[in-house]
Amino acid sequence: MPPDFRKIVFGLVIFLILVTLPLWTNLLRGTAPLEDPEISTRDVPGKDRCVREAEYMKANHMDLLNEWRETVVRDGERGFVTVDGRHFDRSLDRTCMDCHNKQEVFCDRCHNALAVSPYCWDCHIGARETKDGSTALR
Amino acid sequence: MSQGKLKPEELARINYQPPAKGWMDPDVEFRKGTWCYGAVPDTLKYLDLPLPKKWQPSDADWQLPPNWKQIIFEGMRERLQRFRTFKVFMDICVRCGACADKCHFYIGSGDPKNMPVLRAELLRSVYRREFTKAGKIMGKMVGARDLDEKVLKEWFYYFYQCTECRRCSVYCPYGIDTAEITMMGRELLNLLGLSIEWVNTPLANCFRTGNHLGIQPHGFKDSLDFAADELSDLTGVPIKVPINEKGHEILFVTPSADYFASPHYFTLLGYLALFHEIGLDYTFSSFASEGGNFGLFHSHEMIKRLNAKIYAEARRLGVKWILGGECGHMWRVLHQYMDTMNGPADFLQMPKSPLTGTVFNNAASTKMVHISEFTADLIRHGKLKLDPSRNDHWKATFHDSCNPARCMGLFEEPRYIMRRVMNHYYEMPEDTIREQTFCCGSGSGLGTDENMENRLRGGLPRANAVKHVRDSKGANILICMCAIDKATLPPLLEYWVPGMEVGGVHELVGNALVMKGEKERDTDLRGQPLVKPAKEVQDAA
Amino acid sequence: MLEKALYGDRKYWTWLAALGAVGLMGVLFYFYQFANGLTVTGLSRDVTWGFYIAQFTFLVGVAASAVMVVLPYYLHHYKAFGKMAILGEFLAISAVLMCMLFIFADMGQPFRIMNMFLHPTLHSMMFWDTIALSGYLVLNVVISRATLSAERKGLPPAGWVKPLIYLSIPWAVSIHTVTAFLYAGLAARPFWMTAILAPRFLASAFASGPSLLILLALILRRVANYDVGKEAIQKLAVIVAYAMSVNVFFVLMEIFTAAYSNIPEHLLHFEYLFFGLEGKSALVPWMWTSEILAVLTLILLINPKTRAKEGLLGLACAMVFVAIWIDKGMGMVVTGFVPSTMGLVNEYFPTLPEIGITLGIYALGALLVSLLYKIALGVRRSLV
Amino acid sequence: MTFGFSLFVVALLIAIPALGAAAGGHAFWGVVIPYAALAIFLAGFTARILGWARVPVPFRIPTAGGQQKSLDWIKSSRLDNPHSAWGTIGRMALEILCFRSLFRNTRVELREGPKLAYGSSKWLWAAALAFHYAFLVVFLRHFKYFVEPTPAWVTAIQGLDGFFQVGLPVLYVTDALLLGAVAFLLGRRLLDARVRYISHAADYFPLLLIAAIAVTGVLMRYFFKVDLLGVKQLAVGLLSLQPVVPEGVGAMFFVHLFLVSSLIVYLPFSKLMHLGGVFLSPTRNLPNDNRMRRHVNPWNYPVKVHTYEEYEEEFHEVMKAAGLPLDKEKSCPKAS
Amino acid sequence: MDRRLFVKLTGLGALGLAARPALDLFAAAEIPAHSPLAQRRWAMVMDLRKCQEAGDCEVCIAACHQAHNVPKMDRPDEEIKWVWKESFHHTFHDQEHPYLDEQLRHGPVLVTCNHCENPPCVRVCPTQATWKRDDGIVMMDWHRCIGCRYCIVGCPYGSRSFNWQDPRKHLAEPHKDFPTRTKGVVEKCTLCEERLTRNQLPACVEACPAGALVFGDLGDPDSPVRELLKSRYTLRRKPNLGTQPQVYYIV
Repeated sequence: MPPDFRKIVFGLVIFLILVTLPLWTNLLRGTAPLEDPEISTRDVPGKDRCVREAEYMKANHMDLLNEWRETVVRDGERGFVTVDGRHFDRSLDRTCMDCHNKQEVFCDRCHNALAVSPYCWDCHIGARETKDGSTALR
Repeated sequence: MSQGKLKPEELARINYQPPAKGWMDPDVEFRKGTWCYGAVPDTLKYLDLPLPKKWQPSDADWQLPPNWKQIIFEGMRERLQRFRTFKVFMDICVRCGACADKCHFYIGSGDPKNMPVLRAELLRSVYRREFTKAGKIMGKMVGARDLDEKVLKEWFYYFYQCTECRRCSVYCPYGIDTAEITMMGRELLNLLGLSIEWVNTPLANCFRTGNHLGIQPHGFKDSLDFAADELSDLTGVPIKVPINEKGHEILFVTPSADYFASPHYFTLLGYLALFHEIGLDYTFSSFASEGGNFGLFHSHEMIKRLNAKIYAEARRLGVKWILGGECGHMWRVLHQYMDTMNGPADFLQMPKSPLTGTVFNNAASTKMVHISEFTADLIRHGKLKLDPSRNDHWKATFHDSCNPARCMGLFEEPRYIMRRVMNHYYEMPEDTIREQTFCCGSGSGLGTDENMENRLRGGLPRANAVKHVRDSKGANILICMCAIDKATLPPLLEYWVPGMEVGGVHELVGNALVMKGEKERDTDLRGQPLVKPAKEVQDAA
Repeated sequence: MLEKALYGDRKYWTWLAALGAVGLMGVLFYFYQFANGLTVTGLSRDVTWGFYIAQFTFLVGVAASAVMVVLPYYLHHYKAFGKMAILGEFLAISAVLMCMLFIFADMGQPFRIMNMFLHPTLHSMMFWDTIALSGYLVLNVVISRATLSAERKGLPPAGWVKPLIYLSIPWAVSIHTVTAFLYAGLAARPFWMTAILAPRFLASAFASGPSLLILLALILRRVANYDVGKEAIQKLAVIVAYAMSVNVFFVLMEIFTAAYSNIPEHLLHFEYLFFGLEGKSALVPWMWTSEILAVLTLILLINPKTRAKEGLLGLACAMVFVAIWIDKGMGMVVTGFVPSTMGLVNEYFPTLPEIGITLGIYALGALLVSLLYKIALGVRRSLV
Repeated sequence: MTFGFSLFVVALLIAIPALGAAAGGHAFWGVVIPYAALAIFLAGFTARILGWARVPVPFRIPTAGGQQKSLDWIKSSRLDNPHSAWGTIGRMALEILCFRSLFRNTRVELREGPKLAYGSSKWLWAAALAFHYAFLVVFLRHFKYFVEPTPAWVTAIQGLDGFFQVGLPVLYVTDALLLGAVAFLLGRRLLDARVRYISHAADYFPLLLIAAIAVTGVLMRYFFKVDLLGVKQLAVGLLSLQPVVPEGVGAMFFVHLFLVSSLIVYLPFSKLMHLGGVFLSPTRNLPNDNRMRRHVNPWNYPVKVHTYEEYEEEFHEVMKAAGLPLDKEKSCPKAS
Repeated sequence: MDRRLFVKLTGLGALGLAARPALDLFAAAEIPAHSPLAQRRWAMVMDLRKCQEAGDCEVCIAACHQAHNVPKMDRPDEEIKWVWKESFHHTFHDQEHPYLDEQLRHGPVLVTCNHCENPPCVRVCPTQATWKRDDGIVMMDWHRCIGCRYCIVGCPYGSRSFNWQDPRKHLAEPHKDFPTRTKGVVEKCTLCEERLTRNQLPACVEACPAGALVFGDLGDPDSPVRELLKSRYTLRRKPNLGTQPQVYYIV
């Protein structure tokens, strides 16, 4: 074998380790469980179902929220009527978080798992629970 | 020379638009002026090379043996196992095209197959077909094609249109060196006895007589004695040249053209003057009377066969180290191959300048020093008395020869010398010098006459840069450190830049060197009258 | 051509490293500001724009001043500016980039800076200023690259460059005019609401920029052995002399209008600048320094004998630069806020992080100028 | 035609999983295919590197890109023409991290005269750099799907990449750069006659494939949303050797995954091996110290040479006549 | 509450609730022929005498700031103010003279955003993060504001505040129904547009114990604001600038 064969093999091994790094990390360190979000709906009279079907919301909630904020802030239109004729207030705080009142298990669980950090909560207070049960600011 | 009819402005009308049809279907026409004559059987026989035959590339029938493809594939397989360069360079080219307009032959001809990438693809396409799975399955789509006689002819045509100058390699993001590929291509062609006369005849000469020109020992001695006499006449200092003498400190090896050809000869006079003046303890060798090595243009084996004599002669003569003269491909061999092929040179000693005491650590293993390193060191230490005004009739620019440039990086030493032995030195445009230097267009055994059109085309970028300095600074001489340059640049410049002379670094050193006991010089080494300084002219009047 | 910036001696690399270090310090201060908000600056409810915006305004002038060499060279074929034109263009590029960095540093929400382009607002002068500056940057980059690379190749510049050069001339005037419009159109701020603001900006720009260019040319002659030529420097000195005269004249016009009309809203700002209000007088010594320097420079520059002496000229140029920097980089912006729209007199003092970021941006600008000049000089030197 | 062929193949590589995943068999598309691809990639890559590594480097032939190391008072170019190990490492680092050689690129122009002019030409360098670095960042960003919890450095890279709040979800600068650079590289191959002439289908194909990967990625991010939690469950499952196939991951994802699998399968058998090859190029990874240190050719073999003895034998007479020293005094033939 | 106003607010709220959901093309709701906002022109009349009778004005300020999560900053020069007290001198210094009624001169003047008819802040904003709604409210979009503070520079009334630092740290009891702001954006009074849609009067108006603040629609000739403007002489701040403030002061 050429004199630099070992050097090259060493480099190759480094490369192979690097490209399979996630595999080693997962095997050696284990992975945290990836749980589905908890809907955590509390019973709100007249609000038994979400404004859109779950599948849509799961994938596109950010678009809906974006649309809502544009409509509310810029057009001053707050009322939202669902396909099946139910009326809602276009409001993250007063509509979404009213039902989905456990932000940690509803919003944060997925966002954390997917390393998404929406800037909603820079201004909107959300519904994080603290030890004393009061709403807390981040 | 049919191309002789073409005026420079006609030859410079170059079409860079590639043809609409792709390049994969070979269609090579051996147009007069673009190719070199085939090797004659005698020289091949003398060197024990395979398949000698009377043959010309323009023949329809190349008299190939029936198993010629097998020979080629075997040859490829063997080389793929021997040269990592070859294997890696066959595999990793991404065809980015950065090399395309770096080749002087492409710039001068517009022939797209002179783009280094395509020159290599000629070989790669066959490699893919025979040696890679993708090529076997996907064929043309991955750039693979079958070897046939047309492909072989194309190889011959284009591998003898590459001067192995390595300019493209400087720009390649993966360092792919077309010289390596051309060398492989030529080795493969040699397996079928397909070589050119201009390479093989010097090879045979060199093998027999020790030098490419076939000068026998007495002729060699005559010519050095003649040079010594002429130098004595010019300087008034009696000069003697030691040849084949044992017990000297240094063996001096230089290309054989220096003894006979012009303007090489004036550089030889420069060496002799310098060695005499500093009292160097040295000897020439008639057996190692050639530094150059046309084996480089033939095959690795032939490099080794010709190169062996230098160390052998150094050992026989019992010198301490070796000094090498101005030459291009000679230095490529000495720098990159000699020690590996014919070393170790452990019978020699660490090169050390007897005058300055400088130890040439950069030659610690080969024990061979370049004359410009040696002279630059002398000048640096004030060991030479120089009168730069004796070169005032010259306005010089410097051509970095490809091999010392891109194989060694020998840039500053000659410049340092020139700036101190003359007053009028100018650089060519920066994209055409140092590591970006352009080839003379005639290197690697292509400096013959039958391919003159191609030489003129390939030399266009170099000549054009020279023209630029001539026009902007009035330069009248192109200095170079390579025997092939000195031989091939004069006709090139005569065509593109009439009025330019060609000279060597040590010719200028010889002009400027004030020797002990010399008579007042009124001519340079060429016998041309010196320009008197204005003040002296006034005084004389 | 970029590679020209990569070959230099130890002095060159030390200089770059020093500028880089100051730049890095600025970046670190910026991280601090980024994390804590603009509260780390000396800005407040009443003085909402300060050092950053003032430096921006000043540097727009420096950028615009390139036209003072470009116009004579390209439009009037004034050959003496041959070695100066590229210096002017490269200075303009660096100045515009510094302007952009200052704006960025001043943003409350820097990640939303693209909103400028996502929601273009034709009635906002700030939008137009963004367009003007970005356009000017692009023009200068394209023009200087095209001309320098043609020069390197020994060929005349491509045909399409000429119209761009002609376009760049009014464009240079426009960047400082539109920058003046940022201020001059505000009913809320009588100090700025003057029709003479844009001309005044231009006059001060054509004094400060060329004086910086003269200083740079003098420095380059010393440190880089690059001589733009005596004639070029003298011609530029005349330009500085005229521009500075006009600038001082305009300032006097402003003071007359405010003082003679005696409208408090106008007068109070000048009072604050030169005498202080309600015992607050941070800018007073600076402004008097600026005015005294202005008078001295006029004496040195208008007198042909003193102007011809390059030592004195250099001094005068440094003084012009400082005088105008105080005027625009300190007085101009802040005074618009003192007294405030409510009549409150609250002063502004830049804080350490603010000064750190400002120095950092200037250092990065100087770094860029050094690199670009190195390229330009390298290309010129390589020509045979 | 070569371009059309590549386009067709990429279209096929999109259509197969699109139709296949729609028909079901997510375990096949989500588990079998990626595992197979990864295995082929690792084995193929290793085989290629070892294949090169086994071949010796008989001669040291570095390309000198600057002044050699010779006399002490001449400044040598330590990075462009290194003579030491560290210099060589520096040269390789510049080559691999900054594309140093491509940075030298020029473009020649022939004008009347004739006059040849060389212009600085950095576009290819800039686009190549943008392409490779954007690709690297995009790849590193994907680590958020590979491990749980997401490493902090991934979040940091992602935060910087999406610093400017443009669009929702936020636009990544590297996404735009990657697509832009691919477009440039493809456009150059198609529009520059010279580059078009040298291009094979094998040159268009990887660009188109990478473009398709990037486009499907962008589409999933903005237009055809997939269940990302499911994606992560699948990816983490794969990469912890406990494959799971969550329900409801959209077909677009399987297309993306299949294209990525195709790319890594293709890589070891194509020019994309320049990824490994650039490290092994003997003109770059060797110091230019030929005369200082001896380089050994493992297969050096003896050759037939012409010895001095043979030479003196042949030219004995003339040498003697010329008065040149001789090693052997031949018995002179009797004077006639 | 004034009955007519109540009816109006109710109508507006109902229309708002019933308005077209922009997301859903198949929504059942009817799209009104034109936006009702265009017919409104909200304005406020402040009776300074009543203000001063009522005491220190802190009630209405607190009501507003509480409703909108306006923080209480430590440093006075970083104060965020939607509605606040000023001296007559600073509010009307162009209309001040030595012989002014002492009570007026020394009493507080309640100031807020004037919701100008011709707002300079809107003109200068480079991103349309602030704009004038059809009903006259000069509105802000805190999602879009880039924090350049040009609007503050352009406002002749000092009505705008900038979040020099994170406001959340300075909120004692954040109020979940209204978002806070983030650092680096400008904010100001929005005339309680969120309350208007819910048929509520602006917080300050509702809170003032003396009824010194009267809110209404200038588009309605019979509205109380029109009544007041007809019957009483009113001042506006810096009328010479042509901004046409919609906050009127009865002195």
